Amino acid sequence: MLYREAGQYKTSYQSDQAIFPIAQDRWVVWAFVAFAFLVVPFFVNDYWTNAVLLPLLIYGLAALGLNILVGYCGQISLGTGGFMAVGAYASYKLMTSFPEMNMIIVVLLSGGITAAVGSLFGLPSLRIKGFYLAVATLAAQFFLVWVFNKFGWFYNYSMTGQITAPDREVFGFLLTGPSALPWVKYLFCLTLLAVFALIAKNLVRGRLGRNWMAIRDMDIAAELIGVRPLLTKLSAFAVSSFYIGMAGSLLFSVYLGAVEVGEVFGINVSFLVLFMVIIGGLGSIVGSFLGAAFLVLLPIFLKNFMVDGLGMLPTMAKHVEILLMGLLIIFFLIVEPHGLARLWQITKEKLRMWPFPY
Amino acid sequence: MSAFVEPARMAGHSGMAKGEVLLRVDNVSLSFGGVKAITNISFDIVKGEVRAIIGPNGAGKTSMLNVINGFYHPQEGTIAWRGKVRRKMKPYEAASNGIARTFQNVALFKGMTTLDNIMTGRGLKMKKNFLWQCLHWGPALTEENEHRRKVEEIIDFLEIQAIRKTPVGRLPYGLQKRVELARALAMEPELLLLDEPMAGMNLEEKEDMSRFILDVNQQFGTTIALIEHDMGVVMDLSDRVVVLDYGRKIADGPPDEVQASQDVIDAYLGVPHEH
Amino acid sequence: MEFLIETILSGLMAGVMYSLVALGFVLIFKASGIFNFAQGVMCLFAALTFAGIMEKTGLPWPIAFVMTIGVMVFVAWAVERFVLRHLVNQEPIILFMVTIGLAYVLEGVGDILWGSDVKVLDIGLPSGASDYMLDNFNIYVEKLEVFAALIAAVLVGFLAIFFQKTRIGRALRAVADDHQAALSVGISLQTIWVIVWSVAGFVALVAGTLWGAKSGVQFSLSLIALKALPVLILGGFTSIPGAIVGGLIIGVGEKLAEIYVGPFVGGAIENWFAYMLALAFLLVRPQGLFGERIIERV
Amino acid sequence: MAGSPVVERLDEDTFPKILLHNAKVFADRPAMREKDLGIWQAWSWSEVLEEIRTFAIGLQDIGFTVGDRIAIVGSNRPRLYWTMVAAQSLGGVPVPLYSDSVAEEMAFVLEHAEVRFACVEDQEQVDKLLSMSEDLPRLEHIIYDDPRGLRDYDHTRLHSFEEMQAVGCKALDAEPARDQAWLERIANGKGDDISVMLYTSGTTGRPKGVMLSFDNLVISGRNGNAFDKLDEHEETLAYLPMAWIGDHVFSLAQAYTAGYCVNCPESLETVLSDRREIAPTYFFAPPRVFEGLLTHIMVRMEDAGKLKKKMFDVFMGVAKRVGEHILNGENVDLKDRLAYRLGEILVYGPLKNQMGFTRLKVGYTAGEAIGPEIFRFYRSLGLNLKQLYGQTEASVYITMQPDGEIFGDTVGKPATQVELKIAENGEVLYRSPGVFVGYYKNDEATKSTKTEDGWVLTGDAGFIADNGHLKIIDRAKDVGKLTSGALFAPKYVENKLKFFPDVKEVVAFGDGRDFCGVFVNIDLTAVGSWAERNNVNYASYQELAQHPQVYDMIEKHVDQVNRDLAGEPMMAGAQIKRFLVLHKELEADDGELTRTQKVRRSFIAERYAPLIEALYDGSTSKHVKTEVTYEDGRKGALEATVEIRDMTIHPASGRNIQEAAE
Repeated sequence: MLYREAGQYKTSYQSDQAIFPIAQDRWVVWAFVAFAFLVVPFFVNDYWTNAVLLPLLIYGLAALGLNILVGYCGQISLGTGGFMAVGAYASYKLMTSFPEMNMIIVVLLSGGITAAVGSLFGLPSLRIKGFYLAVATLAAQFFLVWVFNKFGWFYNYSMTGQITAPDREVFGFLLTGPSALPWVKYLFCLTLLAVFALIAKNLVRGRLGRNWMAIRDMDIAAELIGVRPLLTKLSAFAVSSFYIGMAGSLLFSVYLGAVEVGEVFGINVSFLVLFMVIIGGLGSIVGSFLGAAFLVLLPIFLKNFMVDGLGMLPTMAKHVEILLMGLLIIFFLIVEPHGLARLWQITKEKLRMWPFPY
Repeated sequence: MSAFVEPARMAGHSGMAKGEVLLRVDNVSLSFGGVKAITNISFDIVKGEVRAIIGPNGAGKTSMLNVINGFYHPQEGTIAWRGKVRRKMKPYEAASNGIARTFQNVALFKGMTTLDNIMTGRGLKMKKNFLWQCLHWGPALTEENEHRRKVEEIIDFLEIQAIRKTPVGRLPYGLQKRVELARALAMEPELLLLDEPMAGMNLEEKEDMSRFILDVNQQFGTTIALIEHDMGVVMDLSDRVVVLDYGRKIADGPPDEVQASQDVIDAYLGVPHEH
Repeated sequence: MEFLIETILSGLMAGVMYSLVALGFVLIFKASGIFNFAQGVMCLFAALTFAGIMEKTGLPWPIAFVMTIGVMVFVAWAVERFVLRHLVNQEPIILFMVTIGLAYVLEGVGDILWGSDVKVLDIGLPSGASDYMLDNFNIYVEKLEVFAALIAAVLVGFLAIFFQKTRIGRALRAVADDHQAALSVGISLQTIWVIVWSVAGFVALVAGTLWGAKSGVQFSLSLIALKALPVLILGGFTSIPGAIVGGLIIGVGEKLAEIYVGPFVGGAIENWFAYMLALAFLLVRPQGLFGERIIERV
Repeated sequence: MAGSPVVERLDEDTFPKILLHNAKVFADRPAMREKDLGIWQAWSWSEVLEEIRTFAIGLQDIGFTVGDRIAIVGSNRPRLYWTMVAAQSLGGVPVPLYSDSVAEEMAFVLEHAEVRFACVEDQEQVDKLLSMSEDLPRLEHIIYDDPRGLRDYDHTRLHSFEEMQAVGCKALDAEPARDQAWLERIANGKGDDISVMLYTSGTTGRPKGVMLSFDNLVISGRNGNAFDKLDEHEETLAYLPMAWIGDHVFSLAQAYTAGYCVNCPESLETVLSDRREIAPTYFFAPPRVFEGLLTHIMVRMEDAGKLKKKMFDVFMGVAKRVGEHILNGENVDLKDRLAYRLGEILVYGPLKNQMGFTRLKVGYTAGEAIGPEIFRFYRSLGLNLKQLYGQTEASVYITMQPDGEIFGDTVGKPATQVELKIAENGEVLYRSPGVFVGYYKNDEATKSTKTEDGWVLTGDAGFIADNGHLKIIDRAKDVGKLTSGALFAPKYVENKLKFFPDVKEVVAFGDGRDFCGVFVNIDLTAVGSWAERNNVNYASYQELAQHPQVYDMIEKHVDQVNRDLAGEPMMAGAQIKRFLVLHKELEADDGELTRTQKVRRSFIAERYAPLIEALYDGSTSKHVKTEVTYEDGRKGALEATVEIRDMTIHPASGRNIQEAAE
């Protein structure tokens, strides 16, 4: 309806292949980015950052990473929690061993370390496929959590077995620790997310991304046109783990501050992120964010509604929440198995075709 | 309008001249758990020709193609590529050696558009590293655009401009086959294997496809090996025909000669064979 | 030596339990191609319902047991009617995610109905060590475990007969191969799914009861389901004997590893050892123990 | 003279001169775009000049010289347009041909025009020319644009466009004086030189080569630009045959004189999406294109949700009521203005966007009468669609509709510098600077068409309505009389009925008969979708055509036409007394239509003689057997019993034309 595509002709491949080839889309996206960067930071407070914004950004990043593996490359993984733990512990060790290290470097290195671990667990993907692979990734989940629990070196032999983020700055602003300002945390995560979302988009629209999708859609044909299966799958594992590792790092250092591995990075997190990806939409960058937003906001909404609105007991509310989440997921998968991204796309298509129905 | 990929460059992978033996299959046998799919078959494919492999259902034609492009590994016999006996190789190695193929049942990447499917075929020719790809800028962008242009030339060649941005899953069967050919062509192969390129097509689509196959062969000098059931098509297109039956070779030669062979007639009529 | 045998036996006993859960998975996977992640929660839910009925109503256990079977059949029906029916021809991963959603629902419902505190499930199963074994062989074996093994064996035998001899059983097997074939037997796909899910529910009930009798009915019960996954990998998703043998191997391997490998790495490796074992195994034999070799075609 | 002031005669009086001028003045502005290899490749005026310069020199090298003619065959490609100006720059004459015409017809034109050179699009056209090379001893060189498939051809007489340019380039490098000579040759060109020869495929006889001078085209082009205030910022889409005068004027004459950009679509299948991408500001299409678009819109809206459909209907209602008034700049009250503004956001804007008319400044339709409803539909959306009346012999423009004076059933006032008069027999005559020089090698035809003092007979019958606008009723030779003496203009009646979407073709009879009777051909798409909505079952076209409910529907349409006719004093006598719905779709394959989809009335009269007989002998049904040709060339027979219905004749009410138009 609001689209006026007539007259938007492309004179170069670059503009034809742009992320947002339609001018109207570009305007909206720029407006949104400007809003997120220039307006929101002035209004954030502790509640908003902690309850909504940070989880949204961080899980968004994790979902994006998992979507690369599951949605683009077609390899199911249930090891997300474990990989996030790698990121978290890596950044803990880096922060405590190199106190001077810039937090950006810390996060990136944590991602890198996770990528290495992820590729290692991705090795079996050459021989096993589908659910067999999914179960194999569970091995990573349990093994990694066990490792971080078992070996004191990882948590610097602290009494509690927890890891706690020390105070670290980024460009002179306190980023981690209890007295860090909300807007600093928010902007830090937002910037990382924005940059890496762009990188992810660049990857999936380039050669590597096409190879991933080729493997996903028809692995034999892909191999016969020259895609190397192992390399391609491993690269997906590596890139995916990199993102997930960064998310784990941020979750620990910026968001929670202190972490006990079994609680925070358990199998439930693996499922949560997988749900975000599925509900958001497999093989869609924007879907990853929509899925993360949906599953971060829904429990908050449900809890507020049931406890504050209906006066339900918190334990009962928790049970009902679990039930409702389950029902919603089932409902969603029945109604739109391709996720929010598809709904988004359909809406967009409708607006583009307006007033025609198709 | 510009000339499609220079003929000289397309044909020039190996610098082989037209008429030299490009691929030789020697005494190849292949079996699956005791079931013989191919028995002691030898033939060759000559640079620049259109070679047809025909035979009744279950004759081992597709298995033969699978052997040629490294998907199956024969238990016995050798395959010589450009005059050198080839070691056991992975399909993607065969691909980078200049062997491309299409499939009997369309094997497109269903979640991608026509353009992306064909672009995937350019993968082997693209060299820019991961970091540039992350940025999608500078050399990576230039490379992407260069290959897009090549792909567009193929799109133009096969006259599929109108479906450029359509997800291939939505295309009718005939067009899917054409996209698959486009994807194989994008690899600029020296040898193109076509597994029943006209299966399930109507007359008009068959005519189009025949024209494209001939154009590919003539314009780029691409050597083509094809499996096809439609005898009319085979006779029109191919320079030489090899006939398989029950995994054995029963004839090999120019189309008219093969057509006249008693063995071939028997095989097609279902006369029990004496092997 | 006795210690080794003791370990192996205890592993076998635990393995039987894994086999039971894995059996539930295999049944559903075979009949509908669905990787039912909710199988573990079904065990929990069944045991919880069983214990809950006895606790709330004070009925004797056999009646409560039958009532619980009724509940599981209802669950099966509801799953088919409200979920599966709407997801015909969906991709496997979607079906898989649905069963995770289902797991949430069952967990939520169980908690809401019966509360989330640990329940004791006392239905008079034998307990304590088996004197016979202790006296004659100097081996310590829990009576309950022996009993559980027997029950499991009976159940497996019963299922084998059911699948081989009965008309419905044969239809179920047919449906695994070819949906059309099943229709030709004269049973609708819907009915078959309800039956399969009911049988899986029944198996879950038995497994849950045995497990619950041993260590109380609580949330961790659903985690044993995860243990069944490596069993599946080992045995293959579609093989009933595979599920049994795989379960035993995992059970034994896990116990042995805990004792002989655990100490070197700081112990508590039970959580992941089974997975690593399965993974290592997969790399050698991707099709599992009883799976057929896959010939890829193009 | 209506419209804008007469344009001053400028120094640049030939297209090559204008090109040099444009390359200086508009240097980097785009002159041409072509969607090729997925994107719009563009050429600026200065680049076009270089393309043409090098090609012209190359052309010279293979012997092209003053007075030579070069045939141009193919769809709208930039290089083919450049070839025309390159030839002109050497003092030659381009002869564009219809690329879909059959070999025999093409051979005639090539031979008649004595062409020595041909520039063609691709292998298909090369093959066509080579196949008739025996009949074309004069044809020496063939130049092709797309080299695909031509690699192995004998290249002694065959040249690729690129190779020609390369030769030109080399020649220019070697002898810079060549360029000077070329420029001088251009400077020596005169306005009254022959610019182009366009062959018109007459309904009878051999095609005639209309010779147009630079003056004809340049002045017409400038007048056309001034009339609609077109300048270098316009965008047009070149998609109609290059051999047709319309395309020649819109895509060459006007483009050069105004300096605007001409866009060539990627392929025939992508014209729609290409138009949408470009969003032309100046657009021409024959009525059938607009008809097709409207049908398309309506059919798609049928499937819309209730709410959306309702919204669409409401706002289309608003548009119908006030849209045209707003477009004409008349006073409309605020409420309607606001409603229309809202509609613009919700409906009209998106619709224009879908059709690629978002930026349309002015659009024209001509060639045939356009249905008033269709015409009004577009105008009510705020699209400045107008009609014009033109001919090849006039360099297009005879009459045009000035802004603010748009009437659906008249074709406008005389264009700038055009004089108009109506002959005794009703035939329209005109005189203008655009009037052609003559028919090539056909003085006889020239004389019978163009009078000594420059008046041209259009062959169309019409009259000038009270408001000064010309109204065309039919071909002059087709206008006949009923036995009652009433005027009978078959096409006029046919068109009235054809404006209903359910009706695809109509053939009216009546000359020398007692009353007017018609054959109706239903439109399968429209009636089919109507049938679907109304649960009317049918197995074949034939069954649908003979369905009583379909007859009822057509009867209503016929009645509406009769009411309309009754309102026009000159036409009231020719109301339709009896009609029938044909059991078979009229097909070009069966010879019932021309290749341009025009009805061949006399052929049909012969073929369906029994039906005509039944039409006039009062019977209510008739059994017929018709031979048909299937797509694959096989022949078969179709049998049907066709119903014939009687209509009521309405008394003439005598409203005048202007009222009817409003």
